[in-house]
Amino acid sequence: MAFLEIDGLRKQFGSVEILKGIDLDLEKGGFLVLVGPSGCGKSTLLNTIAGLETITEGEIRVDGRTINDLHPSKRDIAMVFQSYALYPNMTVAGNIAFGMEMRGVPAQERQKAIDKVAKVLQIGHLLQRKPSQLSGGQRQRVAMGRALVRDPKLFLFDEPLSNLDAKLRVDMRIEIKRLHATTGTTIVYVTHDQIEAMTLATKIAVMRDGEVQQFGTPAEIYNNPTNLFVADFMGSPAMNLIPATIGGNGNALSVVLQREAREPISLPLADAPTGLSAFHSKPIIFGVRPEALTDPEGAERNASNIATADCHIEVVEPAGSDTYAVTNLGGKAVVARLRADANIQPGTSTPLAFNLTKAVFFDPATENRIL
Amino acid sequence: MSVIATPARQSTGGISARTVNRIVIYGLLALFALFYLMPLFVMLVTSFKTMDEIQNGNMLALPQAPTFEPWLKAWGETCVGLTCAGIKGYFWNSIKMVVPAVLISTLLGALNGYVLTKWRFRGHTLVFGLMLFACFIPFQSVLLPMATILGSLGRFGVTLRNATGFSFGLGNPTVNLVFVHVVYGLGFTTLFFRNYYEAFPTELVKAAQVDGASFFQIFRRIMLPNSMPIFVVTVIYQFTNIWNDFLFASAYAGTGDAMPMTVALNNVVNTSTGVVEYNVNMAAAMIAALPTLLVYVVAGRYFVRGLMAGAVKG
Amino acid sequence: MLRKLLIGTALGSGLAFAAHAQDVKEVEMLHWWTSGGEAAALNVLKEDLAKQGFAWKDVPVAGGGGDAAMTALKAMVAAGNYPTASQMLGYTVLDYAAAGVMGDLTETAVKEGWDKSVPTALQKFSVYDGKWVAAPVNVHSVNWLWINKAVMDKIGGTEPKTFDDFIALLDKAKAAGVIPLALGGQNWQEATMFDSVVLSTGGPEFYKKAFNDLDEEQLKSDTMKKSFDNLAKLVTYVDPNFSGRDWNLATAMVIKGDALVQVMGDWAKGEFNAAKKTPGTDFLCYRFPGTDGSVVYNSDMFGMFDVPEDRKAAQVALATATLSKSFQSAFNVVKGSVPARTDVPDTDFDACGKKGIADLKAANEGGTLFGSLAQGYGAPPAVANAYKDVVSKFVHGQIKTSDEAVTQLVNAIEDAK
Amino acid sequence: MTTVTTQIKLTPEHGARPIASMRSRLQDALPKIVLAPSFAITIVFVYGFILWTVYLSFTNSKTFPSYALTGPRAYQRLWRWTFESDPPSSWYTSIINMGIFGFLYIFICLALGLFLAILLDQKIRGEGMLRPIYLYPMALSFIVTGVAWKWFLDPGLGLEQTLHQWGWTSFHFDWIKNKDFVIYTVVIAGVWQASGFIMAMFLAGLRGIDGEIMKAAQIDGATTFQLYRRIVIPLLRPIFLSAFIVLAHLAIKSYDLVVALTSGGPGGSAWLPSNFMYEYTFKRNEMAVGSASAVIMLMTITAIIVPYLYSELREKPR
Repeated sequence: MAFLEIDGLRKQFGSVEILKGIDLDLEKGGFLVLVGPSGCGKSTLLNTIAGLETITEGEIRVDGRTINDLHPSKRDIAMVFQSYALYPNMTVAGNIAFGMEMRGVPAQERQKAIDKVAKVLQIGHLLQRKPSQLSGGQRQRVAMGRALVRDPKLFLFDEPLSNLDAKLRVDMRIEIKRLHATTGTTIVYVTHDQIEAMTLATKIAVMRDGEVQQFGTPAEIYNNPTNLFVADFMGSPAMNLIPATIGGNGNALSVVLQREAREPISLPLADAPTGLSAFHSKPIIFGVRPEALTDPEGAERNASNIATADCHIEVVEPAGSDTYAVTNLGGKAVVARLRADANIQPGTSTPLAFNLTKAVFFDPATENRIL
Repeated sequence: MSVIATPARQSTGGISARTVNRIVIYGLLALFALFYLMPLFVMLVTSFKTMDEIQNGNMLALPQAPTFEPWLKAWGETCVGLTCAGIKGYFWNSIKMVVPAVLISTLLGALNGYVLTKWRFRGHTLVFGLMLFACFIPFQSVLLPMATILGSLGRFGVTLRNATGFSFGLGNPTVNLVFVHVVYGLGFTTLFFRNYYEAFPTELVKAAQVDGASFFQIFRRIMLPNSMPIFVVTVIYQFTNIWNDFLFASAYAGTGDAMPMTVALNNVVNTSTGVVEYNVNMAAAMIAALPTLLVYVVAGRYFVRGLMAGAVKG
Repeated sequence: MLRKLLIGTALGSGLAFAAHAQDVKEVEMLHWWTSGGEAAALNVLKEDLAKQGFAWKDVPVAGGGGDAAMTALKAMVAAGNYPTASQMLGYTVLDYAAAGVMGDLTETAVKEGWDKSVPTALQKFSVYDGKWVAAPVNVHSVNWLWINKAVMDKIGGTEPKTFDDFIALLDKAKAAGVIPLALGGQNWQEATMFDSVVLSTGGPEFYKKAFNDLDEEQLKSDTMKKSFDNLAKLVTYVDPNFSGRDWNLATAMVIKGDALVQVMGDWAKGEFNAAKKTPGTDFLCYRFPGTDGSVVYNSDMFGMFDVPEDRKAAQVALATATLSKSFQSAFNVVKGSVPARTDVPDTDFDACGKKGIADLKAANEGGTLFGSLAQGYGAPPAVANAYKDVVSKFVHGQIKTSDEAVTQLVNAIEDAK
Repeated sequence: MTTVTTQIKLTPEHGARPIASMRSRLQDALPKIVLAPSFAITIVFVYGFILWTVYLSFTNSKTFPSYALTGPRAYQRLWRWTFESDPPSSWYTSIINMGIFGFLYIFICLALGLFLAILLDQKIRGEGMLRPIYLYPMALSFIVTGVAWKWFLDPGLGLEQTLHQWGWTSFHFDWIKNKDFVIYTVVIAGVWQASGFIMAMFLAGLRGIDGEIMKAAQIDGATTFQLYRRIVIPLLRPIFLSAFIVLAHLAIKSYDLVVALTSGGPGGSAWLPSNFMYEYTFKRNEMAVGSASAVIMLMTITAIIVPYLYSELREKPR
């Protein structure tokens, strides 16, 4: 049995349905990331788990116990907020100890717990300061400390890194990952940043408009997005989603990409998904990630299905570790990721290798993946 | 956030535009300060004059032979009704009425604001609107019905005392005044706190909930310690209004042992068919206003800070 | 803080309760006599009572010539805690008596013979439905002139006997460069002066019919018009800054010799006394020209409330002391008014006081003692204030002609009845 | 902004564990229980009393309340008085004065308060001294400051006389003695009393404006005047509205201002509706008329304030 289970959770606010039937589960020690654009309901979902917002229907269980009706403090959870929500009137130590104080933990024990957490997070020198005297990163650590000290069954993080600058965000991301690894706690984490989702999660739930679009491991989400939304949302640079048609005959299907002022490219599909035959001569969306579209030399050696086609390069972006080339296929700008030292000039034509094993196809009408 | 003073255009040599600007600004500020201080000046010089000088001289002229006599008289000798011991004794009457009234109304306002922003329920807007509109009721029209109710409460207090030996202060004029000022101060205190807490981060409340704090613990440990600015604003506002109230005070607490400062001052200043001692009146007025003046000067800094922190937002 | 307060209150109340068994030796007294001279006068009463062992619980509420006190009284009565007595004016006593909240002092009155010693006109307000409900403290009369003797001598004036004399006197002062008439432009002062003008213009009979009986024929008569014209004449002798001036500042103008004369009630004498001026040598008191022999009065009364039995003894003591000859003399010497009983010896009074006592006695016997409409002794407050409105609007020009003033007066009084 | 809500839960779990449910229900109700006394007090002591006043206005109450309904005679009288302009009835004077006083008092206080706040916000040395100077009039009871103002405005005692003594003999300022101008002196004293407080409100607002916005506007080339007119003043809008509420409430309660300063003015020409109400209720013993005037005052306030409250308090889109 999973550690955290959410069954058919619905929440209405007036006539507006904010969560439209959420089903999720998470194993003990797992790291669930709820990701999605703003307004998708991910924070509301987190708040319902915390008990800060009520639910209209459904059930939330932690470790087999239904917690729907429990007060937040009775749910054995800890939460880190986007703004950190440090109590401005208390010192760092006071902030960390507040929860224990509320539970009537004796002062001596509290002190011990504070010291322990301060050591883990290296904030020992800050304990007597007020939150207003701390930097952003320090506040973040204190907020985590306040959660950690509780040693709860479940950690909830509400966009904890979104108020930090880029470098600090990367540092703290690693810190969180390390903490998770060393303490083995169960975490539910909300973010709108798909990189955080990918790097931290053991399970990701991609959400939109109060519904879970896809729930799976990061690899599943990345490699096998169930629909256009997930495909587009996860990954950076984003997956190329190119309008195309299915050509070929019988067993040998091919994908046909229109080009400006030149004849279309036709890429033969070796092991096309079975559903694709139904789309013969019909428009589909052809999805290929930039790293699956590369210079022939840089292409994955052992991929079973690679097709090469000449493409007109419009822009070249050397990014140091890689070079990105932009071409135009099916009326859209398409990004290819080449080796850093690929010798390529804008305005010229160059052959690009399509790794079709990694390609995905979507029905433009339903936006679902064709399997 | 100053703008006019930005040294944008600095001319070389002569008087810079900036200097002219500053002179104009300081000039205007000083001019208005004179306007505001003028009545205070009149009161001050008058309070140091003899009655002869007041009757024969110019009211704006400085006292020819300054005398402290009026102040001493106002403090310890002037007659408030038949008791001629000055107004000093009425400070305590006012304070024992103003302090509980201010604290209770402020505390209730804080609780109301807390509920109305952080624990919303259906219809919270209507409740707040109704409470806010209460600020506008003319006090003269509540004087009699309130007196009737206070009278009934007083009689109930007597019954209670006969039954239990304890009247809970019902019927006591000071308690009555506290009650009245709490009732009619709630609108403003709730407005101030509600608007302050509106901008108060809700995440702090959520965090405290997760930490296991109860409704009142959150209020006491999280909200109140972070409400200092608005607390000061509300206390000042309430203190001024209640201290200066005459209508309720004279109607509900006219007897010597409960009479607040305003009524005493009024009795010193107003006379129907007797001699008016303006110098004593002015001195008495200033003595009576000392607590409020003190509160303004000392807390003025916090006052602006408190307003800034959200008391006036919407 | 609050807890301390509550406990303190409970203790206080408990003590009061303990003393409940026998009579409460205390009078609770609402009044608006708060200035030095007035308070000193009332103190005489307080001390009288103290000698008899009664404590005095003072409830002074000054402001607006008793308005604030009356508001407080209304609130006290609404709350059901009546004072032992309250300073009251004219019709207010009757209103409260009609509301059934006044006590009954008839027994004491009979014993003390008040119905013989108190002027009949006053008894109209102190006796309701055959019962004594109030004890009159004094009689003020408003038809007085207060004149600075030095100025008078300088311009060579003599006591004016008629309204025309008065105008001639004012003209003399004007010619001498003195402000002839000191007036405070507040409606009650203007109306108080107009009371005298009407009495002077129309005579005692007319005054009574118009201002006490509110006879419409008289109110809209030519005599009333003439009275307004006479008022208009007087106002031309007033300095331009009179509007809004307090009465005592107008008196001060006379004291200092800036102005010749003020038409004001006898409480003005208190100001002269305070300025150490002596009647006859520094200032002169004459009846308003053409009103000699009549007295337009108002009177301060102590309305006696229907207090609990255990407080009645104290109330009787208060009433008795109030109407005692010694207090009446002592009080009124200080206050400037004359005793509310006609059998008090005038030995302690100054010249003006002696004249006042004699005038009151004569007026009482001759039936020329009339209630001042401006002071609330001519008609109920609604009418009196409507009257003050009209007079004041006439003085300040909102009402432009005496014709219009008479029409307005009739309408306003009709409306307010 | 999401708020913690206390809606009743519809989960099937509800009621399954009665004890826990009772407690949680109590927990849920606690905020309402806390608010309830204040609300109940307001309903009884404000709205109950308003109803009482409305009731009295339809009776024949004189010195004391009388409870027999006798019809709208009080309103008929007020209605008649509303149109008696020559000579003006007291009621006519009161409502015209309320219009003049209300408009000027609120307008000047807002303008002067804002102006002073802007001046004081220019990094002024001695701000800590100037601020209480502008603020202190609020702290004093008008019972006595009224006397000081009365003297100052009196042409024979105050400003005019002083300037005459200093040689400016043509100076003339006798508004307080003039029936057509006396209401403006009430405005002057009222502005003196309240504008400092309004200044403090605006100053606080100015201090709360994000400095970056100002810098951006300056970089965009806005002149100082444009900056205040186009950027700062619009940002202060909520303060304008709050200040308006405070001023409106002070304006309609300006009873003692008129009494202390003018004793009602020449021929009652300075009366405001609150003076009318007090006079008729307590002085003239025409309680029904006083109550009716109070009801009309309240209705007027309602017409002005309720739309504001509505626009301010209705649920804003999240």
